Amino acid sequence: MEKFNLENISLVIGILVILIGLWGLLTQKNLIKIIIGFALFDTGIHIVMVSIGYIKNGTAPILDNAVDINNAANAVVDPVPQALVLTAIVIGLGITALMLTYVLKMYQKRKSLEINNYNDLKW
Amino acid sequence: MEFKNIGYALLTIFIVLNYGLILQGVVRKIGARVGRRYGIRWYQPYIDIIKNYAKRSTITHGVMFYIAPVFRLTGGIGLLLFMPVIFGSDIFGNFSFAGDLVLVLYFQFFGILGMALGAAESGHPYSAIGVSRGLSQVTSFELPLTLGVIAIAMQYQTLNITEIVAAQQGGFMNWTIITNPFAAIAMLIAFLGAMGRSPFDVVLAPQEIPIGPPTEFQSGLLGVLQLNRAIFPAAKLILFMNLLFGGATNWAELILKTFLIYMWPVFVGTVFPRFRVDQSVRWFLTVPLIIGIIAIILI
Amino acid sequence: MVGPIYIIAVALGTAFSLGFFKKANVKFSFAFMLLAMTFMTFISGQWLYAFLTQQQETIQIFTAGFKPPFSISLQMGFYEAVFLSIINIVGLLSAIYMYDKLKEKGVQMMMVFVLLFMGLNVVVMTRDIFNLFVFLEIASIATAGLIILDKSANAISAGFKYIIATAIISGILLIGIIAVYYYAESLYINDIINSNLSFIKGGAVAVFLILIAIVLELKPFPANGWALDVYEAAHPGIGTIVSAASASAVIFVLTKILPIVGESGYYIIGIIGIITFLGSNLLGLKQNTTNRLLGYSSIGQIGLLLTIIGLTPYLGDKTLFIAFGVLISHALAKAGLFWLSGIINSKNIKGWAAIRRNPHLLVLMGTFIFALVGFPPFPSFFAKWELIMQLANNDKIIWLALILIGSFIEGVYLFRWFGYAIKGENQDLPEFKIQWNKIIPVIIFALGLYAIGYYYSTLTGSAASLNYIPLLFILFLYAIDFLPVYIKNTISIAGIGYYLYTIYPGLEEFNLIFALIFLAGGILTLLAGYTYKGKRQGFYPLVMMMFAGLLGLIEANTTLEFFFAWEIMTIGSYFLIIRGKKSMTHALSYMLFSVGGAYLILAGFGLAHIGQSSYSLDILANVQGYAPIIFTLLAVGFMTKTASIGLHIWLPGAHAEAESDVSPMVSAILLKAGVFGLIVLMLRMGAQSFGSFDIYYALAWIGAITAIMGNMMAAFQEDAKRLLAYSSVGFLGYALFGLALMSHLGWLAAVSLSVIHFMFKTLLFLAIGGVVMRVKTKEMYKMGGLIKKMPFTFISVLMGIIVISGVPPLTGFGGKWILYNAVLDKGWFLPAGAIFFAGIIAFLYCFRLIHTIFLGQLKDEHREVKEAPFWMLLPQYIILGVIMIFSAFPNSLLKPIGEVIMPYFSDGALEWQGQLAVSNFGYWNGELIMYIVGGIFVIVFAWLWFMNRNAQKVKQFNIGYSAERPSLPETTHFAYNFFAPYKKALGFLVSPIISDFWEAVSEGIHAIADKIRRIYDGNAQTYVLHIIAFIVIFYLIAFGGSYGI
Amino acid sequence: MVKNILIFIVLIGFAVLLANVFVGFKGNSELNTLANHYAVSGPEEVGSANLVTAVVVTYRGLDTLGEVTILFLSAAIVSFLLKIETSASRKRKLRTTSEILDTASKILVPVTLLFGIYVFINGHLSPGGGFQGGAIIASGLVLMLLSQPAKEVSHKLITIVESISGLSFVLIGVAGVIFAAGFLDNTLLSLGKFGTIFSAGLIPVIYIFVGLKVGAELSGIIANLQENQNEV
Repeated sequence: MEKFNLENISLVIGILVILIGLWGLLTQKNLIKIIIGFALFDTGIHIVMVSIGYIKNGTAPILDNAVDINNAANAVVDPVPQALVLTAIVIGLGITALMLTYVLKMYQKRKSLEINNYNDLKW
Repeated sequence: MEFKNIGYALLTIFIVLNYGLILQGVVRKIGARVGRRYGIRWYQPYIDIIKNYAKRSTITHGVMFYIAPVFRLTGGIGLLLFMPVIFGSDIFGNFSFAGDLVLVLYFQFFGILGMALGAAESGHPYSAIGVSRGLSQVTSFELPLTLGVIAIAMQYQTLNITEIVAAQQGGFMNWTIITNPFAAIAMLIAFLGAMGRSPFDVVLAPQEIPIGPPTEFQSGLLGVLQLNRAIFPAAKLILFMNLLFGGATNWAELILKTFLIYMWPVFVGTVFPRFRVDQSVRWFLTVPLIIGIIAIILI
Repeated sequence: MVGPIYIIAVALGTAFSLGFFKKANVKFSFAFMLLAMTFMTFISGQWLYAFLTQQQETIQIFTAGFKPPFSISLQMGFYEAVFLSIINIVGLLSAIYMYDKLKEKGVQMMMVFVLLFMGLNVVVMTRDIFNLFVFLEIASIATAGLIILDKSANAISAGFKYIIATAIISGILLIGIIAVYYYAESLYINDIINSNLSFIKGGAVAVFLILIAIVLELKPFPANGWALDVYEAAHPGIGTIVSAASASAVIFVLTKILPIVGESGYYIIGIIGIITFLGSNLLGLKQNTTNRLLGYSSIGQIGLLLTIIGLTPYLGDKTLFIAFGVLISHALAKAGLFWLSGIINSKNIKGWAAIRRNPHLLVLMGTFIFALVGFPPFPSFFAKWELIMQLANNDKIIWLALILIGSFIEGVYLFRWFGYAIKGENQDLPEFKIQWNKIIPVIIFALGLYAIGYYYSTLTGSAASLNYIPLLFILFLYAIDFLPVYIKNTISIAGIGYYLYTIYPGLEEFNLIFALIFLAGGILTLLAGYTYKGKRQGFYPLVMMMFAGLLGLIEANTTLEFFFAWEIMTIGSYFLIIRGKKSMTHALSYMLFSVGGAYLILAGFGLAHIGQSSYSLDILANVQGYAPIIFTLLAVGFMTKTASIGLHIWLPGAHAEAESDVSPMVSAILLKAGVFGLIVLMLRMGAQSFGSFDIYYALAWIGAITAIMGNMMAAFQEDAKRLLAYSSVGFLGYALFGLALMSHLGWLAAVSLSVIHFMFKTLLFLAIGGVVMRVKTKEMYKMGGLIKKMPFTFISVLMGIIVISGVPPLTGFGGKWILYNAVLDKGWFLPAGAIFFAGIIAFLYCFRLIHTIFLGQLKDEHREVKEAPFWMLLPQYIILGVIMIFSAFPNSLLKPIGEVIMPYFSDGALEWQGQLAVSNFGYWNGELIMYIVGGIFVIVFAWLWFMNRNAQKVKQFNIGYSAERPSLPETTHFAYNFFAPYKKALGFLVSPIISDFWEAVSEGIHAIADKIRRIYDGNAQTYVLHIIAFIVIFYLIAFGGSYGI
Repeated sequence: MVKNILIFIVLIGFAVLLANVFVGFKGNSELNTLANHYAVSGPEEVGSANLVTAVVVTYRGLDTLGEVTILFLSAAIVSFLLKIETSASRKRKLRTTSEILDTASKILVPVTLLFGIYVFINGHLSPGGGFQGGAIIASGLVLMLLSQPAKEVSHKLITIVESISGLSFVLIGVAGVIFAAGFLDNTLLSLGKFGTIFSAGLIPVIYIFVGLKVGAELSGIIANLQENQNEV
């Protein structure tokens, strides 16, 4: 049952979340829903990142009572993707905040959340 | 070049002038008789010239107008003098040592251009219309003519008229008209245009536009033009005789041959009605052009 | 030296501390920010200086006290220093430029501004791939912030699209990074390179994702709608930053990660690049919105850069030279144009006509446009040259062709825009005022372009001998442009004269002949310049530029020098032409044909350079393969200047609309450059054929048809200058025909006709120019009867047309006679027949010219017309004198020319006995003919005078008119549609098939462009879909099924 | 509809691509060299019990600085875009709050804030850190604003906290260059006893600033968004 490892399952779920997010982003017409689509896409990536760093039977990379400091290398999961994902989450947060703000402003100007109403610039 | 050449040249001019005037009169006479009219007297051209010179009042529209006839007559005389008139004769070889066939071909335009300028300065719209028509027509028959000339030059490997004539000596089977018929036909058709007789006489258009470009000319100015009208056709006849019909070794042969060649446009002119300019332009660029191209291809 | 880490520290520190000043003095905040930008620039500049002068080693900066891969490290090497310097200078100047905007919008935007540049700096320096991601995000977010600077609805929605698109792209980058981390077990770029991921299953795709994400940051066509909207909506200052600074940084990133990808990456980049270059420029064609147009152009330029990077394996060690040349030209020029756009403030490119209120701004704009298109002396010129040479050397002909096509399309819309700026007609032009802070950056960048261009030329080994003296002279003339005409005119004449004097002893053969045409001709035509009053702003530098180019052609020994000169000449002449009235469209088509022709020449030189180490022009004599193609390319290129049929449509308008003394320059002198080019080409390459098809025979036919069509078009013109222009077309047809004969006589005819054409065309254009100056119209039927008002001009024209028509005894006949003999020698009778036919048609327009203007009836409104000014007449009469000498003593002209031709073609040379020329077929004695004709003329004239000396002078209007008097001079002057019957008979031959053809081509391409650009429907979702589809498609291209599921 | 099918096809393609990216993914049974180094040498080099914190704050400190910068940028842009120009004449229609919410928030807000501070101070020892702590602080603010929509948040205070903490972060980094081995070197302070609060050198200090900064920035964003809500 190699294929149904924890990391593989979460990796596949991550990819599915990415795709679902993209689907929402591409098909929804409401700006807020589009942003939710993006958030899903982003979250999917984060899941993938964490899955990548998983070590079989590893635990959180914190050297407290649960982990022997001398045996840390064999007990913990990879801290690097976790650090990266932390950064990525914060960046995603910043971007999402900006998107929401822009949409808020757009809504204030035009009272519409329909994406097709914002096609003035084209060609 | 020696000074006696000038004398010989004057002699040539004198002979050709008289020949031209008489030819003019005679042809008109013949034409009239064919048309069951009595016609003019054969020496009528002489009378006209004398009359014109005798007129006391002369008007001029300006410098170009005044010297236009001079251009015209210079063109005619020059054309004549740049050709060997009598083959083998030192006397009547004239100034043919100054230039070859190309010179002769292009010198034709000297008079035409000068005349056109003078006529235009007269300010008469009919003159301008005549010039427009004349130039249009000239351009079109020049193409078959050029092709014919190239064919002949290639045939004889020279542009020297004397040498071309020399190559045709020894019987009429050596004449270009026999040895190079397509070139000759193309050139003879072009010759119709060059002579400006019907069906290509819309330039002067005696009926609608009183005599085309020369409309405003009168008295002495017209007299000079009339002199040219005698010399210029004769010179052209001599050119075609030299190129196509073996030239002439004496004056009698010259007169006979040129008279017969002259009958060609006269004959055509009597039979065919007049073309409009656009018609003649198109016509020259169809049949004669094709013949000319055939002549070139056959080289 | 100050460590690069301080760039980050200073930028961040500034950004964070700006918060304190929120409510305090904004000016102070700005000064603070500017100080930070200056310091960043100083640091990068300092490093660059160290690398350039002190053999500084590349250094690594480790953070946190650990070595990579354990910590993030930065690198400062020469290239980093270069890119950082570019980016920071753009930043500093942008800050200055946006001073009032930033001041108005407050400190937050200043923070964003500083942070944007910090992001870009780190992006360039970092060697850690995740760090790269973080700082790219900083740059993206900061850009998104700056986009909404104006808070307009459009800007915000553009900003939203931008965020969505870049967020998706960085998401994809992130997936790639994490996968790469898994496969390579490191985030340090050097480690990743060493792990050769391309060979690991999955690793290759992961690397591909990173690559494609970085490429997408560069806005490749067609996944770039979001960026275009940004360019359009954002403040022009932002356009500058995105286009110049951000793009430079990302390009650098691309080169940084390319080693990870390995060889296959180049291929993908190349394809994406060329598609972007072509697609973006194609769509640019339909743009009228300034900033969007600039956006398309920016993306196009980046596409070119990508192509160059993609072609690295073929360009070898020249890549850097080429890429940097393109990049720096693009960065500086695009920045300059965006900035200018902010000054002019016209949304539509037609509104740029306003810029001509300030000629200096126009000069700046011109500098940028020419730099973008790749004209000398800008770095892009040398880069493009080197690019083409290397591509040809590696047999990448398709790439070469595509690049040239793309460059050409870019030229189309850039020059159309420039045309609007110089000449566009527009009723309500936007007002603009120039602020010091906005103009200084523009000037700095323009100067930078020149400086770097000069530096670049010194880097090119073969260009070391480029002659900059004439260019300095031009600069001098620009500096003294405030002086009155007569001083500048004198200086110009003296300059040309002195230069001719100094080079004269070194000239020989064809160079001498053409140097005389170009320079002596230049002096002659400049004499007419004394006619003008006032300052004639801008005229002299341009004239001198054209002459400098012509001179350069003469002096060129290498293909590069030749091409350099050719382009300089094109610039000068373009401006001269566009100075005319209503010249916008004509100048554009001139430019397009010139650029197109230049590219063909470039391609030809490129192919000729295959397998050669030297750049000498003599390589043409020894090409390694492709000979007929090279010949055709070069010949067609030169024929755009000689305006052969099919390539002639620019000429009539361009020549006819030019100023009175410019027409002779461009018509009589400039066209000879093409002839000179053909001579240079033919001498070296000799006979060429495609299989059994003789190219020269085709050239002969082209010459013949050109002659017929040119002359016939001339005959049907109502506009006097247009008539002369078409006459030039026809005459150069003769010259082409003569050259194509490749025999002694053919060349004698061609060269002597060129000389003669120069003389009579100068004569006629000056004469007609004088007339037009006096009667204020070019329509001939509105003139008439001017002979008495302008007798001297009349004589000029009379002599001129006699020469054209080739009637003996004047010198035109000599040309005809030689041509006849040449034809008989060669045996190409059919085209020859056409040539002679054309010669006869020349009568039509000659007569028309003189008749409708000088003869016939004088118009009432012209009763007070005066003779042309003295300075117009003087050069005419100098030429007349020369023509008379050449007519009477033809061997004074023909014999030297014959001797020049002798070494190349000796068979069938003329034999001279005094003035008697003898050929294989005939003979001709010009002197004697002159005497004989003169003699007869005098005698006849004397006779007439004797008979009619008392002729009474009457007015022209005094004519017999069917026994009536005509009523009006207007209706009595037969002039309009003068050759109506001829037109009826043969007019179909001159129906504008060729212009229709080019128009159809142009319309078609524009229609395609219009169709394609509909993909940018303005919807953010569509743009994202483009991005995803782009990735998928290039994934399929790159991996083509080598991995299945 | 056609467009949706097209999107579907494209996404299928993208899915295939993603599948191929991870086709070589076999899972990990042990740490790779890099992670191993962090796990083995991390405690002694950095002194942080939380290895993620060690990586985030020290080894990849520059990333964290960038991360903070991103939040800072977002906050600045949000505040720029949502800046209320005419505060005098604006009217807002505010949602009414419930008694329960009001009461609960009075208790919960201080606790939340305190918890946030705890989280970032202990970032090097236990799960959490500056970002998490900052986010918790901001969520306290959310709660407060939910219960008292009319409450004006002092932007000035937020800005000052933001600026001071940001500047401090940078200065600490620079101090590392000058006094220690490199930018953001945490050994500027002694590493202390492993596993205690005063350990891991500068990490707690940095995390305090990060936490304050993140808290301030997120609060700023939230406050700005809230102020714009229901604006007429």
